[in-house]
Amino acid sequence: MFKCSVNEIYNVFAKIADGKKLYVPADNKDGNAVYTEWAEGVELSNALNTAKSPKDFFFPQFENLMEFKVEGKSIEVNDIREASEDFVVFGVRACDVKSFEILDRVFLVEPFDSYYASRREHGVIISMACTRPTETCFCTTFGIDCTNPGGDIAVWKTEDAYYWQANTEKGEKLLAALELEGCGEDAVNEQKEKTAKVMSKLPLAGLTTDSFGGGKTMELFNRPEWKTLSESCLGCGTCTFVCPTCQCYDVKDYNTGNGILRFRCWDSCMYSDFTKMAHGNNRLSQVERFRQRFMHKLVYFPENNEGIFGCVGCGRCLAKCPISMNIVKVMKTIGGND
Amino acid sequence: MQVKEYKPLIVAFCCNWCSYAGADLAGNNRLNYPADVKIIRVPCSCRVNPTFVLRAFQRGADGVILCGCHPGDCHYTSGNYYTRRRMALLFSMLDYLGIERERTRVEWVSAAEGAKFAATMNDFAEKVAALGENKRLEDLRCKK
Amino acid sequence: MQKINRNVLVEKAVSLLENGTVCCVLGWKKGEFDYDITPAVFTTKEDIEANFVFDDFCGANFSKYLVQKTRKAEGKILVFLKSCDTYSFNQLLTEHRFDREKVYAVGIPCEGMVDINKIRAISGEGISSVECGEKITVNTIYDEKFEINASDVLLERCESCKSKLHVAYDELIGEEGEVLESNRFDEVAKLEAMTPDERFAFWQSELSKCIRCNACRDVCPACTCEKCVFDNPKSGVENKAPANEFEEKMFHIIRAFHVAGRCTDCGECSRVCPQHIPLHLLNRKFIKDINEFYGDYQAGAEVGSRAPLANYTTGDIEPSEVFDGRGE
Amino acid sequence: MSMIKEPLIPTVGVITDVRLDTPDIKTFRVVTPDGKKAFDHRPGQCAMLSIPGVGEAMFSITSSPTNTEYMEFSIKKCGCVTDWLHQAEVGQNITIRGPYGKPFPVDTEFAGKNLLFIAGGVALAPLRSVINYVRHYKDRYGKIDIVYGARSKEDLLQYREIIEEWCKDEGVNVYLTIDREQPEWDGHVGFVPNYVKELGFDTDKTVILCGPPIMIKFTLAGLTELGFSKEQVYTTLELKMKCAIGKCGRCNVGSKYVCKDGPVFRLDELDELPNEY
Repeated sequence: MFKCSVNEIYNVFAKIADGKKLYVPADNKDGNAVYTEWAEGVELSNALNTAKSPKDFFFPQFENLMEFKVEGKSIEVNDIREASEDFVVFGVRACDVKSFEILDRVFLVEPFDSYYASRREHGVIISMACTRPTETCFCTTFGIDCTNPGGDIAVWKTEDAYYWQANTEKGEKLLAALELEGCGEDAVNEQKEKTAKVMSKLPLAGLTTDSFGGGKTMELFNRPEWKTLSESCLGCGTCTFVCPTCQCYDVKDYNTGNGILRFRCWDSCMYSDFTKMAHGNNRLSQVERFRQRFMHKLVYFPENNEGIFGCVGCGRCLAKCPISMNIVKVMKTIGGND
Repeated sequence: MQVKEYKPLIVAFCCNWCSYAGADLAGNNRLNYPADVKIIRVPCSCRVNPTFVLRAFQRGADGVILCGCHPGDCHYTSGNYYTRRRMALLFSMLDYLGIERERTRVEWVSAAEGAKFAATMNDFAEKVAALGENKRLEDLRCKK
Repeated sequence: MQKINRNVLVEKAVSLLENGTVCCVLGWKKGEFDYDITPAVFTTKEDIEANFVFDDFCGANFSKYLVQKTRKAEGKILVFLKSCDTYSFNQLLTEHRFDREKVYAVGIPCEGMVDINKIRAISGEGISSVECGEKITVNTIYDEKFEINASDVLLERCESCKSKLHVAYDELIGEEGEVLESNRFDEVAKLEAMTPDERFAFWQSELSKCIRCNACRDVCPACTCEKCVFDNPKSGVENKAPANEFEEKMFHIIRAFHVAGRCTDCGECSRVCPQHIPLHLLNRKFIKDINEFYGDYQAGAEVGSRAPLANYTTGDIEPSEVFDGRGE
Repeated sequence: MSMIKEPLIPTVGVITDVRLDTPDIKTFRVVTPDGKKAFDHRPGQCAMLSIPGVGEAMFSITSSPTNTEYMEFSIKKCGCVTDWLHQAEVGQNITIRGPYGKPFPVDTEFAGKNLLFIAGGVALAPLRSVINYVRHYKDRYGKIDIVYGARSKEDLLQYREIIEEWCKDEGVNVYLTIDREQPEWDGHVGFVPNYVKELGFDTDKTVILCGPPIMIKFTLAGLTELGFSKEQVYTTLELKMKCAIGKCGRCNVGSKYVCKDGPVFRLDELDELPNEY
């Protein structure tokens, strides 16, 4: 384990940012943390987490996939992919680190998504252990330990220092280049214990996934509660777009006047046109669309992924849903562990 | 190296009954107006939806001008009155967003006003040229 | 703190439900925490008594729900409307979006709703309880306690409340308020006074936060198109994600334009924006302009009034005169 | 630049033949620009076809894998992409990628079995590749029965091939039906489900069933009456797809993705999925 004092952090950032892009959570003018490219003067946010999830780094909301040139009857397909540049993301919380693993299970299974794969390959994740979780946190429900955040390098912050530990080869390489001072783990362990105590006091600490998981499709799908839960759902995409694990996308074409760009963008199963096709729509009502989102995270995904749930308990949807309907309310109502 | 002279691309929405005829008259009378004014004929100035104006900018226009019959002379009685309200609000909004107010204009041109049409276009093109390229409402994908 | 107690509303709802006047009740439902209240449909006395809430977090405007809910309802729907909600209610009626006969509207007084984000800015993370009272008492899991004046943490729209008058109801609980002298255009005026470059920079930074979740559109009581232009592949402007700065602006200009003259300034768009974009400043710009150009007009103030953009006078201001006397 | 192959990037295909099959279905023949078959596939698999600027959509490959020269797609005019394709002429380029989906188990479960194909309308398109495949390797299968119905004689897909090839095959029985009486039609008249019941097949067959949902529902009831079990019946689904590789999420039903876990399902497998297809 290595450490740097709190005062030295920006020097360390400068070292990392020398040669590659470094993104850190910084407060915007409304006081919300957003990942910002670090440069001299950018201050690290004290916020618990960023307003938007870091999934953008690997799976951006919008990206051009390819280009077509059309002339008369002929078509030319142009591969416009560019090799990603190396980049580092600092300050990713344990929940969000786990979300990358979930995204990997979608994009990095055959056939690989090369756009995602390339960014994943070039990105280094420096995580940061939580010290002040909030009432909307429920990462423990999904077996995530916010005091051991993982990533390529894990960082713990105490009052006077940042402690660094590499978890992967990529992380080791980067950490070695930073030439930090070696140290013991006592301070970190003390910090972990403190946080763990807070975690056990959180209002959602008792939330369990016992009623969910693979094989529960038929049991949960027909529950009457879906109707009341989704009753006031606006059908907007807020939950989906702030979610670190939601990964559905749409592929569309845009005619620029000098070629056609095929792009993909985030899509939401909450949208009424998500499954609409020429001959009809297999999810006509908001109840069905609402149910799909939660069933996917809590039943279908674990069924296909050795019991791993498609939610990491980051709490963003709890904070952002316009009508305050969210996965916790769904789990408590459908799972019956009120 | 030869520096290409900057010529703004102007999109002019002209109503079928007055302004398009006015543009025609300007042509017949061999009155000069910039070749980079692209005229789009619409049945009535009222047909122009705010998205048309924005789309024109997206597609590379540096200025957008709407021409219709003089108030009171609309072929459909009142179309241009609605245009007037709509565009007053839209242009004010664009200005509010910091988009140069000289990039948009509404002008009433009758079928008999070929000279006014040419003069309007010349003046508008000049004003837009002074602003330079449209940067604030551009869509880079549409740039060659 | 609200002047009326939840129990008054619960009693009203239960009695109307039990005497058969209404078949269901649109109301605010208790959440997981003290502040995350969900709009809900109540159909039983037990549910109302156990879960109905009315406190400083009941910002949600139910008017738009009536469009869908009245189509399916067997009988009348009871809806509680705050003064600002009644304007949306009227505007929807003006546009024939729901059947008035199927609604039983109860006007309720409102002292302004609070913004949990503003409370959080003071208390920090880990809110374990919020008690609405003379002062708002916030306890955190870190054993801190805060006493906050509600007036310091009001939702933006309540800070600049335009009216405490209920313009529509079948029954009113409490005293009738009046139209207020509001400072709601101050922010717009401030922006207008900036240079174009400053304004551009301001909006560029605000709109670039947009994630196109459509919450602003979907919550808006004026946005009731069955198919939005932005969802319609045939409209030519369909887009699902902001591809670039142009499309961000396009969406927000057109969204605001489509409700211009119909927007009652209920402020729901800004309240629900997950990225805290001050969307009301776009809507209010249109309202301010309409007032200045065509005379004062408040959408929803009366049923059946003609929207400014569906109207004209022969002497209207010319688009070229819009900027006269407005400085640079 | 070295990058792994991107599955979403298609290759160019050329339409070399367009055949008007029925008033609203055309069959398109597609090859690569150098005249080859774009890729090999198995019976029941699909391909993503697109017209840049219009859209991309999933179509079943109707030609048999045994055809090594080209691929064929029978496409009904019903949406943006299909409308556009219907006005396309020979020589038109499109884009193509595939093959996608799980094929029919022609070499495993179907091997040695008597096969009963039941199709209605355009649903013959996905079955045609299977039918022609098993016809090609007839010695590997038992008896082949084909029940096919459409609204009218004109709506029968691949009518010439059915009459000139399938009907003449030994060991292949073709039963055609149309919904309503019509001049110049001396065959059976009536809906497919009833016809299947009338024909009263033995239950020693594996059934491959495809058609509009209502037809499937009633045919299935008829088959059950005849004593067939769900384990004997296969069908192929169609849902909205964008990526075709199980990532974009829209063809997700229950824990399955129709694009990669389907489109071919055995009916008892479908029973384990929520009824959202």
